[in-house]
Amino acid sequence: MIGRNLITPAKNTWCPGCGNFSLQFALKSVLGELEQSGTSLDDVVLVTGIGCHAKMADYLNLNSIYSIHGRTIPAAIGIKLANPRLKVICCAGDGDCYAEGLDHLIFAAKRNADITVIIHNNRVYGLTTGQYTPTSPLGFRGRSTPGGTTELPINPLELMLASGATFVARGYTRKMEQLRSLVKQGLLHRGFSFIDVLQICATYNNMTDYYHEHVYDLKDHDISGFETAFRKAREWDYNSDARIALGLFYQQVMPTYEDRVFAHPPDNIDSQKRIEEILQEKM
Amino acid sequence: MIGRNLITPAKNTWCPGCGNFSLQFALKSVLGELEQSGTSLDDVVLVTGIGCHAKMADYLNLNSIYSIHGRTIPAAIGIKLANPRLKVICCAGDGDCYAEGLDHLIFAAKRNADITVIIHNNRVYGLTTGQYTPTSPLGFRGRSTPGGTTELPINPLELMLASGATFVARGYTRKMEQLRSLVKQGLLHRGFSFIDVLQICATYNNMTDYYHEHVYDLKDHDISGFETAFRKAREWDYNSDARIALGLFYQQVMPTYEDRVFAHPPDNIDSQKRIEEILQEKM
Amino acid sequence: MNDISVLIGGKAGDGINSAGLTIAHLFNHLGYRVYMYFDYPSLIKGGHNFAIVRASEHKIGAHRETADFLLALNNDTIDVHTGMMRPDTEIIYDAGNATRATGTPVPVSGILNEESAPLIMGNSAIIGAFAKAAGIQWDVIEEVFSRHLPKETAKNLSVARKAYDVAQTKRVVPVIGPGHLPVITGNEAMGLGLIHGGLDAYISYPMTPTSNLLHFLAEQAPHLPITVVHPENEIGVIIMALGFAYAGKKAAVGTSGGGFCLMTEGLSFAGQAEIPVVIVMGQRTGPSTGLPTYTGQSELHFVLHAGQGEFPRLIVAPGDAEESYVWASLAMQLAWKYQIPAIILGDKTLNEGTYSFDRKELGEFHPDPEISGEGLVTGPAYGRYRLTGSGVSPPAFPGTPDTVVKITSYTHDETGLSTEDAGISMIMAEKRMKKGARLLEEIDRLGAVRTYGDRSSPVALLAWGSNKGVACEVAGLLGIRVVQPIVLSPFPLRQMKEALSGVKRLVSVEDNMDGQLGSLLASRGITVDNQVLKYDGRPFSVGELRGRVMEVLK
Amino acid sequence: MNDISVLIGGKAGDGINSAGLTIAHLFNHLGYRVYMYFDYPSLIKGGHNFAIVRASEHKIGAHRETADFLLALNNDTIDVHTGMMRPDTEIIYDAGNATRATGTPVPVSGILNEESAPLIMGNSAIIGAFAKAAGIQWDVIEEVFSRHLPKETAKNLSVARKAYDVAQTKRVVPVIGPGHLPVITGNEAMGLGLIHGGLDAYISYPMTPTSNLLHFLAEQAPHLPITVVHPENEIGVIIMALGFAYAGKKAAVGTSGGGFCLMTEGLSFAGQAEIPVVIVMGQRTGPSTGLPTYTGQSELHFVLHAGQGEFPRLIVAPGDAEESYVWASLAMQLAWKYQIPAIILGDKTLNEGTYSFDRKELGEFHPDPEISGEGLVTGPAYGRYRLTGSGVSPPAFPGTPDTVVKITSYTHDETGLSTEDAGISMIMAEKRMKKGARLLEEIDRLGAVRTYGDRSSPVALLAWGSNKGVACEVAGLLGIRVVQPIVLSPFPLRQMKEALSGVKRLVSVEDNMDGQLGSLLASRGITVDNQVLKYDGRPFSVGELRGRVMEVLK
Ligand SMILES: Cc1ncc(C[n+]2csc(CCOP(=O)(O)OP(=O)(O)O)c2C)c(N)n1
Ligand SMILES: Cc1ncc(C[n+]2csc(CCOP(=O)(O)OP(=O)(O)O)c2C)c(N)n1
Ligand code: SF4
Ligand code: SF4
Ligand SMILES: [Mg+2]
Ligand SMILES: [Mg+2]
Repeated sequence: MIGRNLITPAKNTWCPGCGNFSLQFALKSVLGELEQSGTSLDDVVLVTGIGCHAKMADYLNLNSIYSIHGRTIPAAIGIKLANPRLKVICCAGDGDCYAEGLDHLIFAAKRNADITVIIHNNRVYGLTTGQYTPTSPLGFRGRSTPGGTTELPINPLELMLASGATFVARGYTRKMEQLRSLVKQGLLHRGFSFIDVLQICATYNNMTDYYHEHVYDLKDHDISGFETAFRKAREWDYNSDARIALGLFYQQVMPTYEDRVFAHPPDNIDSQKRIEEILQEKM
Repeated sequence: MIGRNLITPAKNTWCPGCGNFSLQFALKSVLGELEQSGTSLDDVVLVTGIGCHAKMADYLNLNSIYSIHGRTIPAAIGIKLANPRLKVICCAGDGDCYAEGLDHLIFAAKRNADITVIIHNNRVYGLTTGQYTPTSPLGFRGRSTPGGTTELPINPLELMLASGATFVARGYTRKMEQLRSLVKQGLLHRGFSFIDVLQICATYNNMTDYYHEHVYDLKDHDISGFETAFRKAREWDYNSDARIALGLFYQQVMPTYEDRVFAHPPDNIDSQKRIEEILQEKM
Repeated sequence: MNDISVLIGGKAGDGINSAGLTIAHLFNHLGYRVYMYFDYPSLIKGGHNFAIVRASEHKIGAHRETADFLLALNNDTIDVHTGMMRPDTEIIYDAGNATRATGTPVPVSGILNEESAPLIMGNSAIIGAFAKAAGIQWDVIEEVFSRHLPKETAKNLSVARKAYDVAQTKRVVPVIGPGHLPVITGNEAMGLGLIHGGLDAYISYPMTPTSNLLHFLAEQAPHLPITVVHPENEIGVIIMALGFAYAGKKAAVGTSGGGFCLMTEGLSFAGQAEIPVVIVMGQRTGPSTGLPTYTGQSELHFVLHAGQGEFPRLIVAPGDAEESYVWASLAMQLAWKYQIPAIILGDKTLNEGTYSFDRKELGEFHPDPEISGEGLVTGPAYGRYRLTGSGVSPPAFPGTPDTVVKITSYTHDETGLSTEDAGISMIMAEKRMKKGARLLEEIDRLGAVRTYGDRSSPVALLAWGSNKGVACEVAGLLGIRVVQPIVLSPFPLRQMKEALSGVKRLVSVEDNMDGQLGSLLASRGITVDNQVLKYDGRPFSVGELRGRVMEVLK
Repeated sequence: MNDISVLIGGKAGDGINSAGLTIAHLFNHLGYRVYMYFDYPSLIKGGHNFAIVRASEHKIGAHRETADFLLALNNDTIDVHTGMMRPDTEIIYDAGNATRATGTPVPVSGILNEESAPLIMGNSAIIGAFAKAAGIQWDVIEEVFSRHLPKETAKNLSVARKAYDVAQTKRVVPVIGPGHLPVITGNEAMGLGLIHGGLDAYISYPMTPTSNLLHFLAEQAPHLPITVVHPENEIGVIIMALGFAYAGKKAAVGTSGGGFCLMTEGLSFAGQAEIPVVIVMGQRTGPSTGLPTYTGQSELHFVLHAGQGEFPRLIVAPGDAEESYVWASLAMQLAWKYQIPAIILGDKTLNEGTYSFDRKELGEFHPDPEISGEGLVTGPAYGRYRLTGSGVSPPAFPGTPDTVVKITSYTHDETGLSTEDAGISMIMAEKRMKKGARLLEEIDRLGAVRTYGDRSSPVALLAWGSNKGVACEVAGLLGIRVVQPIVLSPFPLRQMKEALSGVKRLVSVEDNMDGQLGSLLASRGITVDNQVLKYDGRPFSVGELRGRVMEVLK
């Protein structure tokens, strides 16, 4: 069945103006395109965390795990090892993936697991009504930090590059064409794809004006050079005023985790017979 | 009381030849020196994880938390916020701090918490009898990976630089003078100090010969330049054959987490009176 | 008896919670005790939110199933709540949005236009109209708005006044007294109680229903000697709290079931290392994410046994704002006295419920003075785990001259060095157990099981946590007894038996499927005869519980 | 009756474990049933390790408090174990290292020198001397070494032979039969059982006492259709396992208390999302890190209630190698049949204990065929949580044509979309409960409670987990009954009552302080009369338990 309706009957409860709508549209249209060009949507799995972003699992008519806060990635890796034929996408939040579950993200990059991780980086905890996240700027006044935060943000692109990610990109929910293209490239990349998406949170952290003034598209950028990519990634540190580059920062082809794990598939052995053999050895 | 005996009566159970002895000696002698120059050892706290490294808490006659696997850092930050006068040292393992509790490490760096984290990086789980860790090379045959691991190691220095650490160094348990100097500098650094120590595990991962051939001391290295430090850190990726630089890679002075948290100390208010005021406001 | 129930409903983002709170304050200023239940789904804008505000001459802690006034900001409020309407329910509605309503229309958008007020002030219009309908004097509104709507008070008042003037008085809510009380949520009561108990640091990762405790304490922190930290995750939270406690600072943390899971390893560490910590654990509907903004009481056994190994822990489940205050303070004090973890087991209904807070109810609640004859010896001879008669070792903190303070997650000797010796292991296990026994003695003196209603009735409702309120009210209506254990660990068996003396028929009321308190009692030899269980995430209304109890008593 | 007990002791790093195993194999080849307890502190080199190998004509699962042969590689072995020596204990010792011993000296270093063998082969010398002392024929040694010491067999044999030749036969251990059995640890039995039950993936972060299960399965993986993963931490472990299961692959994980803490949030997720997963949970002495290499049974209530919310879970506590095999397989099969988490609750004594494994004991252990009449309908109409009579919804996996498979941690409707509807929430909670009820029916048919000893005795020992072995033996000596529940959740009350029929005095035997099984029974109305508890990390020896039981029965 081609031309699946990708939208479920679930009532959409994102706020008006929320950047998640753009991400939903981008995913929907990219998946539609992939379906046209032969990918079966039956083989696509979406894993989400917990947060506003995670409602994507309710809204997209795809195989999905609506998991728990911070844990998209281990689930995605499990799925991929269980059935490497599946295409696995994580829609994760910045609280979700940069605070609660940051370690998993780094390990996914280190392993070059063949999954695509999209961070709905609104730089705030949306669903729990507006606390700072690891990418909120120093001094951010959220509900847990009414006097302003006392720590600098992380730069997720920098961290991902340092962790060995083979596809590192930044998108923005108000740049639809680019967003679609990044999502598509990420999905087509063999290996670990990471896309940090600057997502507008209309209610708790509406950065539209700021982003409007600061973003620009990467052009004439060599995506194969680590050092160039790293320098670009450091141009904006998610804190100070600086130009914010959007696009694909880095891409490299490397053996994936699944390639390595399944490099020596076991002989086609009958488990029950093998139990007997093992017991024999133990006699 | 100056001249405290820094060794407890606990029986030392590290294997003969274990690099932890060097770390113990380095800590002991640096603390002795600091004591001579006026630091009260009563104000020093050691926090360890769980693993061979962690026995340091039993062996050093210091205030200590022998904590749980992977959790040195949050304990250290709690102590530091509770009493900023204390000097807090974490002795953590590579399994402990790079696998089980990696997220805390990155957050400590991001916050520039004024603690010193020493990783006993033997690149193996010692106490659980020899499994691979996040810094074991690809293909490492440990007890959980008898056929060799299927993932590349992380480069902890690179990660720490990308996370905002303000003091990043690498030592080696067979280079005592340097090790002592790095530990001392780390302890004196105001802000987050990170020292990855290549620690010989005599039993499960004796890399002495390899390190012997590959290590060299950083010389004429500009510790204030992030890019230089980062490039140096990438010289060896904990996997491929390369020269292994030892020494201080990077140091920078920045406001610490505690500086920021306590920037506006509350007025000297009587809590019980304040409860009454709050209740009044709620009437 | 004067007893008024008001429902106000609208979309998330309409400010229903604060409108409800304002109405509660109006009643408060008329001399009533108030209670508010706030119902909202897990979303930020849209959906359907409602608050039920109740006012009574007596202490209350539950909502009624019918509304005397129904304030509708939209049609959903009319459609969803038909079940709450009686023929005499006064409906006051936004004429522009709640088009399917009948009753008192309020020309909200017109008023806002006239006052060039923002949409969110529509609430003030509805409240103004309601106040008039309820015969509330204008000066009461003025006072409440000035005290509780500090932002743009004047404009809010103008909006309210316009609506006040167009509405008619329908049913006068009489002034019953001059006195008014603080109106606070369970979360706020717990926060204040923790401060009373000596809180130095509150550490939390946001999670409904305790996020608001984090927000409350974060707001208060600049005016108090406390540090509030929101770290990377709940593992960091609990371990950071233990770091604070090790260094001598009284720390509390807050979370709900999912976050509590991540704290269980630290909890066990606290048990072994004998580090005090207070955990505010707000229950909601599980399993897992479940219904994140709805209520439940299904973690009783989990908190009783969480963490590997056996060690004493204090678990208290307060039932209203006063108990939240008292037992939060006691939890902190007792945790420190016995060097154990303490858990304040709340539930969404309690934590986010709003209550009148009557200081007169607090009574005396001081733990016995420190365990005597257990003098602290610092200096080189100090042993963090020195064996004493009570099992409690005198604490010292890093920074004490010539004193080495060692704590550990391993089995250890008196100085805090690891040991694998069988004998010492046993002694240390018994040391920990002894603390639990001593704590139980103290608990027994503190009134850990309370009774209400007709204390001579052979029929008793057994309720815990937020169900205290609804159970007391139903017991009052039916002339039966209520037994409410506040302390659940160590289990106050003697007090429980006393409270149950003469009871022939025990009916438990719980917001779970398994009847968890019932099975805790069963393990102590006390049999619950009937169970009234609810597990749809919604708290019992008085009428609903009354019906369910009557049914099982038939 | 032939019953031999051999203690071998030395330093960590001396290879005591494998020496003990070799001795066990010698007995095995003489036709005995064997059991080995291995005792070691948490360190890598040095310290004191010992193994107690027992051989009997009958099935055994416990060590004795006295040794017939004591093999000392060093003086510590002599000093520490004087309590195990009787006048007729044969002491065989390394003449160079165990200088304080008397008995049969073995010139170990001389022999190693002559054979230019490495130090570690000292074991083979001691074993050779022991074999001679025990009158074991040389060909048995040859066979055992060839089969079980594949590395440098010839040299090990030469070393053993030299010692064999210098020693004297002291006490002949008779050959009692030709048959020999596999000799495996509890961990290995569980691993094989999981494979039998259909294991596709084993995921684990190392932690005593289940690390060896990880090592065993990792070694076997190249010869089996299974994937073994050691991820970054236990949170990753459990969630990865759920990912496998969602995609249709049967996954198990292994850990101990501390790691289990970190899995509890995932456990609750599995409960809500109805994803099967098997957790091997090896208990050790807590709280927290405690005595990491010693035993305990203090997580029973924790695993019964871990994770927020209420959902059915299977908990089995096998008592020996055969039960480990059978119930590991059943745990996997039933987890998948009912789409629930299952926990295999082991303890260090069981997991790391070594047992003769008798296939004849396995019997039949097949779950009933799939729940009938619950046909799977894939395609667009598929609903992952379709309501059925049994509560079990037909599963489908991603990759199924035209079928969308949605699982979630939220309360959900039949298709797996989130809902906050009160009615659906209740229905779904009841759906989950129904599965638990069905599972209980099935458990009731599977023999979840077993009895041993004199089944007509009015006195019964109640034991679970590894204490099965020692309890059975003591009951045999005292002529009383043993009741052993293997399934602890859902609780097989009917079977337990049957097993207890006629019991007037029930004595529980547990490796904990709280008497956890006792209180579980109490919550079901069954009273334990006496408790024999042990919490020093060491398992009961037969004599110790016999004494403790006689004391309470006095
Ligand atoms: C273990 C755990 N801790 C806390 C929560 C509560 N919680 C739900 S969503 C959320 C934050 C979401 O923030 P983010 O990941 O940035 O997602 P967003 O809502 O911004 O899309 C939190 C803390 C939870 N569900 N689980
Ligand atoms: C939560 C948890 N998981 C697993 C363990 C078991 N464990 C103890 S030490 C250790 C590994 C230690 O490795 P590392 O941190 O590298 O320390 P080393 O022994 O090499 O110094 C593990 C996995 C534990 N104690 N706690
Ligand atoms: S709170 Fe922010 S992120 Fe969440 S739905 Fe609203 S706009 Fe979107
Ligand atoms: S196992 Fe390795 S790290 Fe542990 S004590 Fe021995 S040599 Fe040191
Ligand atoms: Mg966010
Ligand atoms: Mg290590």
